[in-house]
Amino acid sequence: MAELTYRDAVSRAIAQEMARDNNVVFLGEDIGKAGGVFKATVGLYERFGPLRVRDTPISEQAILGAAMGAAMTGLKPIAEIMFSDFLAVCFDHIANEMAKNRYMSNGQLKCPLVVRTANGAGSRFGAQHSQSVENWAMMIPGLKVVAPSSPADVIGLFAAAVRDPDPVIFFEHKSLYGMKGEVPDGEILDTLGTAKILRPGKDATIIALALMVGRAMEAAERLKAEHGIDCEVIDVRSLVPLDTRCILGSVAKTHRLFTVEENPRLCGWGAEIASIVADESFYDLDGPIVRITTPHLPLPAADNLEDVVLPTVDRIVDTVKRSMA
Amino acid sequence: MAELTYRDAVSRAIAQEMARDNNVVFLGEDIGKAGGVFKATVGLYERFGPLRVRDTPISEQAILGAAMGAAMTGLKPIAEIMFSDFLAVCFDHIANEMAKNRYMSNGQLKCPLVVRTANGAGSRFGAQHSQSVENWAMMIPGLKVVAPSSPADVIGLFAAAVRDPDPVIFFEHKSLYGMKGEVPDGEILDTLGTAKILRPGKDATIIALALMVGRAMEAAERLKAEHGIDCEVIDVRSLVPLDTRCILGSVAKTHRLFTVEENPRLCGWGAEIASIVADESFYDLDGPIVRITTPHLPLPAADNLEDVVLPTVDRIVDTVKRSMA
Amino acid sequence: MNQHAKTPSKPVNDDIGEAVRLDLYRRQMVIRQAETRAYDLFLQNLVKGTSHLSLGQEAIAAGFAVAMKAGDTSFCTYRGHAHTLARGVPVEQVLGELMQRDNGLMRGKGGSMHLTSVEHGVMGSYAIIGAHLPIACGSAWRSQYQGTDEVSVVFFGDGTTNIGAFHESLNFAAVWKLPVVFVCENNLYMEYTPIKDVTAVEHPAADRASAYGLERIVIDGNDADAVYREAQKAYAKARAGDGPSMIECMTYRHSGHSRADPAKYRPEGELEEWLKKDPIKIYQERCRQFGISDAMMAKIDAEVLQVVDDATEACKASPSPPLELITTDVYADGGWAWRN
Amino acid sequence: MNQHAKTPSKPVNDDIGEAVRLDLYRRQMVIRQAETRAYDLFLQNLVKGTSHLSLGQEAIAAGFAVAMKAGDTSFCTYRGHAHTLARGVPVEQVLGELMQRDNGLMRGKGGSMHLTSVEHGVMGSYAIIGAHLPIACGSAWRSQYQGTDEVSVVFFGDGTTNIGAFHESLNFAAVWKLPVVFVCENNLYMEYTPIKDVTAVEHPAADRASAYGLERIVIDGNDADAVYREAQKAYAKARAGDGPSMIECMTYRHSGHSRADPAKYRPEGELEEWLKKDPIKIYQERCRQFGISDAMMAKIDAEVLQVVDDATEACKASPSPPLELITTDVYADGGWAWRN
Ligand SMILES: Cc1ncc(C[n+]2csc(CCOP(=O)(O)OP(=O)(O)O)c2C)c(N)n1
Ligand SMILES: Cc1ncc(C[n+]2csc(CCOP(=O)(O)OP(=O)(O)O)c2C)c(N)n1
Ligand SMILES: [Mg+2]
Ligand SMILES: [Mg+2]
Repeated sequence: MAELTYRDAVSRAIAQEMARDNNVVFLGEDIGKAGGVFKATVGLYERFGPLRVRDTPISEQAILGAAMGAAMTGLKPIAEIMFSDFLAVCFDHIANEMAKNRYMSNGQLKCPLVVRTANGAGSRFGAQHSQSVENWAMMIPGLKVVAPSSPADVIGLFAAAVRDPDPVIFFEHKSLYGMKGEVPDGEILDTLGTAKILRPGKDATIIALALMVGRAMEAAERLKAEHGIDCEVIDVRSLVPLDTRCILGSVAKTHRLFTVEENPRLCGWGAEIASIVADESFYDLDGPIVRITTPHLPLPAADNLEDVVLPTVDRIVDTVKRSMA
Repeated sequence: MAELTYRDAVSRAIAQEMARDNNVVFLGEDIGKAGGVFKATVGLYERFGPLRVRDTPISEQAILGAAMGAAMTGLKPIAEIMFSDFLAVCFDHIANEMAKNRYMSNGQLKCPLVVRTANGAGSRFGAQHSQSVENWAMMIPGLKVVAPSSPADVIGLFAAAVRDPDPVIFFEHKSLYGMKGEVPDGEILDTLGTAKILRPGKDATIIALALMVGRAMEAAERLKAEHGIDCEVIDVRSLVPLDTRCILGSVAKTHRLFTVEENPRLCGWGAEIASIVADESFYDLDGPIVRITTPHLPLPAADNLEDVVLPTVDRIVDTVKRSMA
Repeated sequence: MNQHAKTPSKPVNDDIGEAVRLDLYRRQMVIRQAETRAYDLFLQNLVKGTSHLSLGQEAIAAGFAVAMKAGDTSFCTYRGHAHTLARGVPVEQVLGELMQRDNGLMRGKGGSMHLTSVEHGVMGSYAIIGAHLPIACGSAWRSQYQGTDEVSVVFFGDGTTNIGAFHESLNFAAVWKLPVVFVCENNLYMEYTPIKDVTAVEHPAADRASAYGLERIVIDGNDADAVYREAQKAYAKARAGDGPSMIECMTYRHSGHSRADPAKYRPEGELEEWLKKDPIKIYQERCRQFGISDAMMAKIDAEVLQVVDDATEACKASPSPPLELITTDVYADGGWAWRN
Repeated sequence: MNQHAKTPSKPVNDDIGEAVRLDLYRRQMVIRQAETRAYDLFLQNLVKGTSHLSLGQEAIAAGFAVAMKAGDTSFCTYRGHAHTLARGVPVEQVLGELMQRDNGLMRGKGGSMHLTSVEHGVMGSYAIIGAHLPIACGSAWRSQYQGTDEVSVVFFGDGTTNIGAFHESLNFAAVWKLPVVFVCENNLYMEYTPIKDVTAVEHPAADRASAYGLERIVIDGNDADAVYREAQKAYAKARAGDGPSMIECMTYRHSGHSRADPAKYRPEGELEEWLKKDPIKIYQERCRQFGISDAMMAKIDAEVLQVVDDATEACKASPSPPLELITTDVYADGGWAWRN
């Protein structure tokens, strides 16, 4: 066991997989010699050399296209898209190419790659560098979508993503890079498609992802301590595949569902989960399904505005309390 | 009143707005001299000339960027993106630029433009030319999103979109271009953000969009005739702004909700509506909210496969009947 | 031989040789006949969805394919029937896909715009302009990384040179010195708009080669020998580790952009001019020049016709794909489960 | 005057004139001092979010801005403080935005990467590489359509030349003969990676001009006179209806890419070499050559310092933006309602 930052967990995860398999290669902007703009890839260039860790031009379509072509012909590329907002400049390769080539070719083509990208708000960067865009990937059939909330999950889920035979979009949260957590020694390998109940509870289920997980946990503690409401907190971790068994099981027990989503409201991942629960667990529900999201607007830059625009612990507590009253 | 195809309604709508306002300009690939690959823009080049109807290179980012820059400085551009799947190659301009410039500039910048695009399946074109991607736009704060289901709605909603001061993504359905419908004479102007109850009913609400509207209507007739289930059918028409008043009002009356969505399931527009209803109308509901969607997979090309992969009248009837049993 | 005096070039030494020449002839003929058949089947309402023929552009597909070796990869567009056939994919599977039958190359799941045969090195056909250029770079990167001498060849049209992915790919390939060959088939039109109306330079690919430090290459795309020679050069360069090439091949499509297009936007007489430069005609004359008899060619034509006829019958006899296919191969486990 | 013998050029006729020269000097000095102040404020933890300074690149912003006239539009990047200041936007509003105060140009809603002042023709700063090039084309299209002689000027870095939108925009502008001027500030680096490591040609913009039928132009971006002259030429061409220009300006940023960057990746001595070519130093010598006294310059410096000091105080005194701002101006009605 060692304490590691989420940032260092990223580089450890990449190193673990590169050391294990020579076919794992890594490309992106400023990832090599410079160690990445978030310093999450420090040391990889030195350890694995310029043939496996390659700095690219500012050409996101070339980055993802190259990753795809290499994946289709035998490598296991990891591609970095520096900020998840930039998935928009290479969205054709995300949505129309890597997600569909296996299906369109009737199973002839494969595409085992990982696109890792820094997602989410909290750095006062403004509307084009702060978005939570997990739903941009979740809505595209053929992709797998992961967003870890802790250093240990970063490593385990990343390893699973690299070893997975399908394209995985791996969302790292910018505001978690500095987060510290205990991480077991040795190889770590987790399983895609598994949610985690981080806090058992009996009164309501709160589902969260990435940065929102910590806030949901804190809110749950406060709800218990201050209001006697005992919430079960689930870290979804993997949006595709989605661990509906875990979610539906929890709702069957608590009879109430809340989601805590960093994304702007419309068509967020929580909408999908809400719709699944409102269909399949309708008769388990004792009250409304409530989504706690960032309001549906672009993000402001200023610190005081950014601080309140995302779901806060206060807002989670208030919303759950009011809704459970 | 005249009978018009949906295709001809598009060109009539563009002509109506171009004749009315000299600042309305139109650009896209093959839209001018050739009249558009769907023949939906025939005659405009001849009528309005090469300065207002401009053929472009295959440069979707340039098309949308140019439309934006012109909109920001005084024109009211209409940009065609030939197939909605291609929104992916210019998604940065959709998601990060036109949607956000007003907000980021604290209201200084404006972006009054319309992006029209051919959406949806039914032409046996396969996975890269058949998608229903209304949710790609709906999920982005700052956009307005429209998808008409009839020739008259095409004209009225298109006119409203052109005159709207915000960026509007206007989804035309490929499989409706040949559809005929009665259209009033003279200028037609409708209102964004308004849904339409096409068939009143008391037992359940079915919400549909674009190509799915006709199927929902047919299913409703059959449900009534064959199973005595009286469905209210709502054509959403406008996803943003969303006419939640109409939707919630209907559910308050019928106590049941079904969506019929052409999009692959995850994070479709119906998920958002389901989540709103499961929150705000929970106590009105008598049973599960059920979404009838295309399964979450890329689209197959073959006619017999494509025919059953989208929600069919049979599937709607079966699903509603079973769920209401 | 006097009646062939107009033939562009008549080398004294035959650098190509009869075996290769017959191969070039045969592959062009396969494309010509299979695509002509596709057109007939379309008129009979048996081709579903769209289709994009390369009639008039056969020499490019044949020339580049004949110069390839096993392991080399092709990346095609929606107009990829020709390139797929040229790599030896059976006519039946191609026509079957166009007819969306169960015997199709992808059993009807992909459709005519996505012909793929990994077994033959055809790593997909791509229907969104420009997307496959960077993907071809990736395949070339893999060759380079693994130290093989395999080349990736990517085909695209003149109109594709104006999209962003073109630019990113060319720069990327040049900087990484990737063994990839960019083949621009300049048939003068994007869908319906003349390329010259929307492009800043006369030769949309070649006039931009210098922007990537590459040599400016424009060739007669209707002369299979010229194509073959240029392909050999570019492949040799790539295999030697000397990086990418871009080759602009001048050509013309005899039919419309897609099955929906009667091609009325063309100026009068243009098609007729190009029909005089029909690659099949040119190549028949070339063959005669090098002593290949009309009888030999007629024999090939007949063999090809037999293949196409047999394929047609097999396709007509093939059922539509089974509905179970809908939910297969979304993911590598063979299924489509996005949840447990 | 002997000590100034190294000065690059010493025209006998002063084509620029004292008024313009003083203007060029002052605007460079405003940028230098305002950005230096921004850096100090950052060290005091008063700049929130990120910021991207143009210290060392001032001559480009000043030269292009001075040559503009009212109605001309500027499109900037995240590294747009300089261009925004150069068009006359008050220092206070710029620093206020960097400090995310209510007196900021966008009241803290946009942040340092999106400086916008429509009133001054600054039509936005764009933080996603390449996105604003086509947008500038659109502004130019509007000028052309309305028959005005307004020019759109778009600034971007060397690294931006490798993204797709660059290519699409250049071709588009050339084909439509748009009155747009593309200004590449080649400061040798993208974020941390040297541009030469990732680009196929030496001059990432100029060596590609011919791909769009444009003239190859590389200038000394640290010499405000050279920049001003080239700007005038390009604007005149655009106003005359003769289409776009692209100008590559060689320069160097003195500090890191952004506030987070100590710029350790630079080879030793590189910064020192470029500090010798500091645009402010160069321009001070130039001014002296043309008879502008040190005292006159010192007076300008002091005036600018006063402005910057006052601005700093005003910013420190300004509150944070009110929370109500969060839900304003998503849509043109001033609000954010996506539903009724
Ligand atoms: C990104 C994108 N934009 C537009 C289209 C529609 N489209 C399909 S083919 C085509 C013309 C392509 O022209 P060219 O590259 O010259 O190839 P050709 O069809 O002539 O072989 C267009 C515009 C597309 N498929 N993808
Ligand atoms: C599409 C996109 N990719 C990557 C980035 C991250 N990024 C911000 S600035 C920058 C470097 C830009 O270099 P250059 O164009 O030379 O401009 P400079 O910063 O040197 O002025 C990068 C890669 C981005 N903002 N957008
Ligand atoms: Mg073409
Ligand atoms: Mg730079």
